Amino acid sequence: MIEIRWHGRGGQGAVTATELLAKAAVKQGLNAQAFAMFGPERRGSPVVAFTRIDKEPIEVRSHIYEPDIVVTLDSTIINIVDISAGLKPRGTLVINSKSSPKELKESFPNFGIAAVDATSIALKRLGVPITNTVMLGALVKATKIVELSNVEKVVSERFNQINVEAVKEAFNETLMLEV
Amino acid sequence: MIEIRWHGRGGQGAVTATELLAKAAVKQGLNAQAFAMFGPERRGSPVVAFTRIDKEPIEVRSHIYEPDIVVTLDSTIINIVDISAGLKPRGTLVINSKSSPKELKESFPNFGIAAVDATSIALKRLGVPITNTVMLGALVKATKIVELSNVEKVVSERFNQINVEAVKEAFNETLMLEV
Amino acid sequence: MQKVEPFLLSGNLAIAYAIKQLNVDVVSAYPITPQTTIIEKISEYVAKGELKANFMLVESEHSAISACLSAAASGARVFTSSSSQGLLLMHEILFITSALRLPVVMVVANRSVSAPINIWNDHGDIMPQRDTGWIQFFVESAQEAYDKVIQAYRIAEDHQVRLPIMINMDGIVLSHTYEPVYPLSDSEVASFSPWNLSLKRLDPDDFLTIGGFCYPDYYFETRYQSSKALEDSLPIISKVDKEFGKLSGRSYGLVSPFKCNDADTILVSMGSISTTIRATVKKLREKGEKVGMVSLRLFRPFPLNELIKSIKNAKAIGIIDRALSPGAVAGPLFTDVTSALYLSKMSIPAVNFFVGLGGRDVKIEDIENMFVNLKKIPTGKIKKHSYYVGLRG
Amino acid sequence: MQKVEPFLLSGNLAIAYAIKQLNVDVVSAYPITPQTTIIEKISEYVAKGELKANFMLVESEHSAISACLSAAASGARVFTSSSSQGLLLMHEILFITSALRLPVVMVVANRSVSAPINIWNDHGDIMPQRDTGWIQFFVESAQEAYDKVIQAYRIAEDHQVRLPIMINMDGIVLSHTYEPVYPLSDSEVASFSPWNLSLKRLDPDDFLTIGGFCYPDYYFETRYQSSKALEDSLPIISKVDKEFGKLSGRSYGLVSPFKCNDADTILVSMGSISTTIRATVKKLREKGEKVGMVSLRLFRPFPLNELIKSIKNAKAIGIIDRALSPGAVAGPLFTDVTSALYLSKMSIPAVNFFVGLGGRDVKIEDIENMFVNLKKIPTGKIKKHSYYVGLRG
Amino acid sequence: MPFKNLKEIIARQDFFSPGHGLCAGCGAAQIARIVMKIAGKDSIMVNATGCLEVSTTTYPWTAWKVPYIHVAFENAAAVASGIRAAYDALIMKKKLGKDVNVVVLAGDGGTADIGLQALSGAFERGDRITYICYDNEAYMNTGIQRSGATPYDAWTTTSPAGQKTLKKDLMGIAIAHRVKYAATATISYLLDAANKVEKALSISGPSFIHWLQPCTIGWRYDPKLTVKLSRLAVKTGLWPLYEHYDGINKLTVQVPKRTPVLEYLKLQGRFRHIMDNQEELAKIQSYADELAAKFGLGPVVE
Amino acid sequence: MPFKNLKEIIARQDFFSPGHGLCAGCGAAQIARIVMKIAGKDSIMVNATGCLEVSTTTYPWTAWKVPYIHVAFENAAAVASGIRAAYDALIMKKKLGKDVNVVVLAGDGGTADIGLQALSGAFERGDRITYICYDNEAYMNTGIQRSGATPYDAWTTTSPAGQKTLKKDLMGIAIAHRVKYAATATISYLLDAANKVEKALSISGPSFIHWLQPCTIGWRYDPKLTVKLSRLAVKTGLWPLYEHYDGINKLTVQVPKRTPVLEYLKLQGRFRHIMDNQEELAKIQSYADELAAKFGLGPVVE
Amino acid sequence: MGRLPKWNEMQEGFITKTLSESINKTGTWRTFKPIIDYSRCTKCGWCVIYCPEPCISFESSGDGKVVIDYDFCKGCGICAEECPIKCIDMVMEE
Amino acid sequence: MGRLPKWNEMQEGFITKTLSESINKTGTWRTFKPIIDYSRCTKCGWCVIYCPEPCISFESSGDGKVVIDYDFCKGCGICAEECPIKCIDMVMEE
Ligand SMILES: Cc1ncc(C[n+]2csc(CCOP(=O)(O)OP(=O)(O)O)c2C)c(N)n1
Ligand SMILES: Cc1ncc(C[n+]2csc(CCOP(=O)(O)OP(=O)(O)O)c2C)c(N)n1
Ligand code: SF4
Ligand code: SF4
Ligand code: SF4
Ligand code: SF4
Ligand code: SF4
Ligand code: SF4
Ligand SMILES: [Mg+2]
Ligand SMILES: [Mg+2]
Repeated sequence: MIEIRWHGRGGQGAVTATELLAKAAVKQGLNAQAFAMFGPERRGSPVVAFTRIDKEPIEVRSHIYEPDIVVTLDSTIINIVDISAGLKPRGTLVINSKSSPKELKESFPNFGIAAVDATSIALKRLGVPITNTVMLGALVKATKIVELSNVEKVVSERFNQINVEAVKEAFNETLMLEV
Repeated sequence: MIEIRWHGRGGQGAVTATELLAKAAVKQGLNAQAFAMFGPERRGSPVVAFTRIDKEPIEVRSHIYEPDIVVTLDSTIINIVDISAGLKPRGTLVINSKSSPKELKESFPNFGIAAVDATSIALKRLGVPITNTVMLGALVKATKIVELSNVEKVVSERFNQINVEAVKEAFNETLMLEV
Repeated sequence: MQKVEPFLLSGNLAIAYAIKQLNVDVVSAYPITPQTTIIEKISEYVAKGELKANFMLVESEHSAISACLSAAASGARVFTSSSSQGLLLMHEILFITSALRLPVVMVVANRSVSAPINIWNDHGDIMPQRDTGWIQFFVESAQEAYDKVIQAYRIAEDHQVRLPIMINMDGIVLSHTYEPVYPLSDSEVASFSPWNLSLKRLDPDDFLTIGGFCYPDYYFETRYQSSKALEDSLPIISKVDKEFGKLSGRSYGLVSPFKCNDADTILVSMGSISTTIRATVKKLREKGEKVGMVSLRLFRPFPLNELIKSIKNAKAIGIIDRALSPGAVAGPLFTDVTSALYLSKMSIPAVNFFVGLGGRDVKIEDIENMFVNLKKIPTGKIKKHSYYVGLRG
Repeated sequence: MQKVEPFLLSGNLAIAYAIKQLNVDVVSAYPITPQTTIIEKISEYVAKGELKANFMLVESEHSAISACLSAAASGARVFTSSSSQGLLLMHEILFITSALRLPVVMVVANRSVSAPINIWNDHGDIMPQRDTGWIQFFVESAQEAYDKVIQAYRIAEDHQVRLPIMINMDGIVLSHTYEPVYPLSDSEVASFSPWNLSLKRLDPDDFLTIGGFCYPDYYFETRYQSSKALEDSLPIISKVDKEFGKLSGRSYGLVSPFKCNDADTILVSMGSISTTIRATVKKLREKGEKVGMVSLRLFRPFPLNELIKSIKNAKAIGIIDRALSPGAVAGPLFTDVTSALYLSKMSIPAVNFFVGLGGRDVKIEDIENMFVNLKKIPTGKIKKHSYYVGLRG
Repeated sequence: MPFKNLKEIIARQDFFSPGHGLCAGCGAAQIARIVMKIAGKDSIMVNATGCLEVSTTTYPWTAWKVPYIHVAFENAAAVASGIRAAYDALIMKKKLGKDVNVVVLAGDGGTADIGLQALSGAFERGDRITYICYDNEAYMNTGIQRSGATPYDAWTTTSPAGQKTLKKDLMGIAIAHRVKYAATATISYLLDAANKVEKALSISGPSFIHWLQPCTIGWRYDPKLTVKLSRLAVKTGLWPLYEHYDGINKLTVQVPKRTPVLEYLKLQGRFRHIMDNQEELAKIQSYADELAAKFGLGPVVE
Repeated sequence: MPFKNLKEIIARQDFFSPGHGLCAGCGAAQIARIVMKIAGKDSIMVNATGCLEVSTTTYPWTAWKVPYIHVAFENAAAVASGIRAAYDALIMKKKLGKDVNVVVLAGDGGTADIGLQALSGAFERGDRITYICYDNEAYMNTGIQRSGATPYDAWTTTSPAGQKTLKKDLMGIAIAHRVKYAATATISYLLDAANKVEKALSISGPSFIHWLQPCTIGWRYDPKLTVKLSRLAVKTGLWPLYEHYDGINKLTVQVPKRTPVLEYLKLQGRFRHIMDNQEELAKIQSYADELAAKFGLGPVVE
Repeated sequence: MGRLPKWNEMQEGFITKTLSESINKTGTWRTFKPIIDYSRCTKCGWCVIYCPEPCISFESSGDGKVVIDYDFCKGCGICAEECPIKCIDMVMEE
Repeated sequence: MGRLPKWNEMQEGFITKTLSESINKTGTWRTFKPIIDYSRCTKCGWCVIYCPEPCISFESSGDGKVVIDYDFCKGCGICAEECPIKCIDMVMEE
């Protein structure tokens, strides 16, 4: 089982991101569970969401305390939240940032790091700084947990071709640094 | 323990009658319980109330099925309700009626009978055909379960001297026939 | 210590009289049979100036309890009463009242619930409120109703307790039955249950926020806290009852066993039916039957130890429910009591008697029959565990 | 029989999808977290013409259930859903719905109750509704939620049953979690749960009076009748579940024991926590621990025999309550289960675990710990019968 | 077609059966009967808890020859909305062919107080129901407690010294909800009332009738006076008969010469305590004068 | 003494604390702050459940520097009445000396729908409370479902094709209850609003303020536009600023030249689906024109 | 009334179709009894329409006179009070 | 935030007196940051009164200029939008 934690802000679509990822997983015959820490959070406040993906049916329903992967949707969230909390040793951080993986490595020396400037891609392609679909591209590139084609499919079902292009661009632009 | 059942009609004060009797009993150091079969009965429909009087504290709280005494407040109620139902053998009926105990005896051969034309007394003294206090006088005369002076006291506390006079008149006018 | 001449009062009037003596500040209520004559009488006291209080006849029971809650939060001594549909309509706010630890006192003139609509007595209204976190008493007489209201304010306003209290009084059977009641004097009441401006109240000179939003980080703790307060109120309830006994000569205990020590069969009950059972036990004892009964005066917090102690020697017990819990294992009181027995590792055979629903009268013979059935149980011949006493069919 | 590609749906969306397929006539509801997305989705279906129904967003939950009740009495197939405060506000009308024998189906996205206000999952809202006379299911997954809604209309509208049904689905944990769901086809649903104009309805061509006034002469009988109907629905519920199994490959049973046969320690639970427990049991079994669990799928009518059968060989059982009943002997489920054990003359040591209130997360380790504690019980070292798992203090 | 005379109304079939348990002389019975005569067979009657309900549906009998439902005290409007929704849906889906009138009869307590919110919701949604409040100005079923509709100075068991607020203006509230049709009625103006019911039933949305109902027990008068008091309420100007249709108020019964309010009050025991209180009597008279001015009634003629 | 300028208002002490959790740009926060500046220290704040409540009282902190209570969604008015009753009784009985303002802030859902009945009761009893409805025209806290105050054509999650009934007229309903003081307000007309709060607090009975509150999430606009939209609501005539005192309605802010409603609607995502629908836009314009006629506002000037 | 029904003899859902007129003779409530003086009656119908029970009707056969069904008349006196020509007398019941 | 309280460390009745300003720094929510150009500011106060937090105030000391408390500013942009002379700039946070 792979467990993923998403960090974003209210209004940025973290829930949609986890749902789309789970959908892509299910499309390729995997089991998945997508959920979030819901609350009365208002736009702008930090939010957390989760995805579980497994070959077997998923039974456990607790929160995820020790994720394999952490994804950030918001470029400034790393300044205010401890995004690597609980991340498994040798786990992967997929970060929306203008900084390179190398620069980020300084803050997170013990983890694999993937980085992409998702905000810029989103602004350029979608006209809004909403990075949830974009970061799916980065996640797939960094971890290969699902196939890119399936992400493209679920994104195009829900949104449109422009979003798919954004996913692809993020996929291509994402830079990685192993642990 | 003496158990009494009252028959009247909605609006005639059967509940007040049982309450006043109980009060009179308590005044002379007895224990008493006064209650009624409450319901959404409207004015004019038949109603039933109960009194229990005893030297000992009263514990039983069921309805009274086999009264020692039955009192009717309304002169026509005997035509529509079986007033002697369950009355103990040799029990007493205290009836508001223009008829004499002897005439009434035909319908109720097995019981002691006391009768008074309470409606006329009430109309004359109180101006309304409300016989509840009046019938207290008849009851006391017929059964002596409480002292007349105590009934007078409770009636004058609740109502006024005119009512007391009505009680007295009923006491004096009541005719009796033993079993 | 009893005064020579008692008052003859119905349960409702006895309560209204206590409320007057208790010098309550705010009464907020809504009419419903058979509770209504309480508030009618109080409105009369207020109109005549015999009670200085703010009497609000509001537009629904939901508002009645809401206004009581906030008036209590403002430091006032408050009272309300209801029954049946009215009590059910308060349901949501009952939980909030106890969780906010507000000393509201409410009398419930117990009545069946709709459908169908029926205005007579049973415990169908109160049983579904057993999770609400209120202290809940059941009384057997107008006298006890009067006494318990006076005790209630002492308990509810105790700084250790700070919980709302419901006093359950059987509708019609007690609410509308007149019987002798020995009241205390006004000054006795005032000194037994004095009003104290509660420390934590809505006070501009010391602001605080009541009833905020709660993340999962705190919910369990705060709910446990008020639940614990309810459990811990038990000794305080006992203490107040004993003190009251010293003052009045009347104290009730949490449960009141009668002839239980050597009884083979015991009936467990709550409320007004207990007096008829007691009379029946006396009658049967005269005939030499080894019967007993125990009446729960306190229902929440559940007096587990006291109850078990009183029934532990029986060979069979009958538990009387005045309410159904359709589809459940058994009736609400039966379930509570047998669960208590289970925890106490006891295994006395127990049967559930459903009795007197919607005003179905309960006679001494009915109770004698229950004892007869109970007696047969240890023989193993009886398989049923539920009896519907008086049901046609 | 499962179709190749499942939908990925949250519990709420799975339910909305079922309601669309069930071709419900009237939906009357009110928003409250975490139930709201059900009715949002339904309103979308109706706006798009995908479901032909009268969708009423009324002004309170009290009205929502009232309108469902009368729409059902008029012969329509109806749906509503609620949670927490909303469910509590329906309290009064819940009793009336069952007593009038109206086949309303409601989904409750279970959530804690105020105070304090908290929008997360526990069973604090549903437990105080356990006396209301409704059939009550608890589901473990979005799939089961979907399946149970489809079964529910078959059961509720069965002429032998004619009772309202609540489907309890843990709020947030199930309502908002997306997982694979295998829906039936529209035609399968239509033929499994066809709509039949109920025989006794508000019909000018055959007038009748519903909900009249009732003297004590009839109340006990009519209440017993609907209570009996609830008891008697048990075999029908089983039958429908089995038929559903034939159609879909999925049937659930009234209780679902897992590894109970040879288990020394067993946990009893309801709702979504059961899947986490099942995962834990698998894990512990791999380590050789003789542990088991049983999940109640049906809560009312209480599946006494089925439950007892599955736990009877255990040396210790733990009963999980997701709600408090302050001042009671124990939690609501614990009380029910131990009362059932008592009636079955069993004496397995039992402890009560209060778990996951107000959204407090429950981890596999928490469950492992419960089993550890359970294991110690037969040693007699453990005296406590209540554990507050995860409580700070 | 409006009714033109009494005979036309009498000729209508009765759907309200004798043998009910309302008080001798109860005005609510008269209302129930007339409403059902107009609404006719294809109607469903909804009641709120109250005198009318408990006394006409005492198991095992019912006084209603139409489908009837009572659920609770505070939700009559919601219950009616549910029936409306069901019939609309079933007809839309062709599961049923025939439409019905959905008629509510609820007391003043069930309307002005505890049931107001449900009514407001039904108004707002525009549900096609005819909601008739029979207003006897107190909670009669539970023994005469004040309601929001209790008039100024009236004695009740919870206003033992006389009610000190004005009667809630239910018509005003209904009109503020933009209800298409709203009207006042009372039994003594029978044709007026019957025509209003007929009109209300024809509205394609919610309609509301506020119907004053003298109550022998609660108002404390000899039962024979029920119709007379209903007439005096109009004649004094205390109960103006008007209707509101599509935004416009119209007086339907003119009172060229008004009777002094005292004539109305003195017949009722509930006002006995102010019979010698000129100040209070003057207040009530001036309230009637205000209403008269608002609705264009004539002057008081002693 | 009415406020004459902004400085006087700014000078008032704040009792609403930063660090609350309302959305960036939330209009409800502005209202809470201004109301508390006017009401001052000796006030008790009552909230109904809603955005304001959940986001300002998130345990363990609170944004309120006055005594504050929240009980439930539907009973804010009753809760306020209870406080009023307690203070009145305690002062009457000389148990307390100092009086307080009892102020309610409740959303449109908590006022027009589920809380209407409690409010009606408080109005009827004449309880001295100041009830302010912050109207963001939907149930925002639960994710933008329609309320009785949702305007015609507005998208919400439960009116996905646009709401098809008119906004409930809360002022009309309050006035029908004979409430002594009722007023509309909005933040862009700050002096007007502040003076209305001041006046409402001075009334010896219930007072009501209906305060339009733009909501960035529910109305779908850039948060910076909160004040601008509040201004446009007035300028278009869709939100006339008036007050009702002792029976008389008075316009308090004249709009000599009205802005076309489109200017207001087009900034809001909730009306996006009708941006090209001339028919629907015309309906809304004519609704504004009706209001303008009723309150005497000026003509539309494009 | 006869024997009361057993629980399983009652209709489910507390439904009834039995009309009050078939079993509940409220005429027993009466203290005063209305007597129509047919010699004066104009058949105007006011008594018919105002009777709250209702228990006055025009006879369908014969000469269509108004008749009171004393099985139900509670003796309220409204018919007598409202009769325009006062041809109804209220007489004390025996 | 520190250690969460035990059940018996919480105030009874879920009461709190802790002000949000003392513990909940909502400045972290911000994406854009308002910057005042003091050279143009007229101290009119509109930004002060319209800030929904509120987190703009007149400095009590010094020359009484308006200051933004960035610990709380959520970056809504209302101050910038409503400033009559547009002397506030919204700048993307880094
Ligand atoms: C929730 C609830 N509260 C209270 C009652 C008790 N109750 C039943 S009818 C009634 C009064 C009805 O008054 P109204 O609506 O004016 O009708 P009326 O009896 O005057 O005909 C009351 C208070 C109830 N049934 N349900
Ligand atoms: C009885 C009840 N039903 C539903 C809810 C859920 N609920 C909480 S706030 C809310 C909406 C509030 O809307 P509104 O009053 O307009 O305030 P806003 O959130 O828009 O500020 C709802 C539906 C509740 N808390 N209680
Ligand atoms: S109390 Fe009044 S309303 Fe009720 S039945 Fe009697 S007369 Fe009619
Ligand atoms: S959703 Fe709207 S009302 Fe609620 S906090 Fe956000 S802006 Fe304010
Ligand atoms: S009212 Fe009089 S005249 Fe008219 S029909 Fe009746 S009895 Fe005859
Ligand atoms: S007295 Fe009354 S009940 Fe009898 S016939 Fe006349 S109107 Fe009808
Ligand atoms: S609004 Fe602009 S000019 Fe006015 S004080 Fe603020 S920054 Fe200065
Ligand atoms: S951007 Fe918004 S929150 Fe920040 S200072 Fe300006 S008005 Fe206040
Ligand atoms: Mg009434
Ligand atoms: Mg809102």
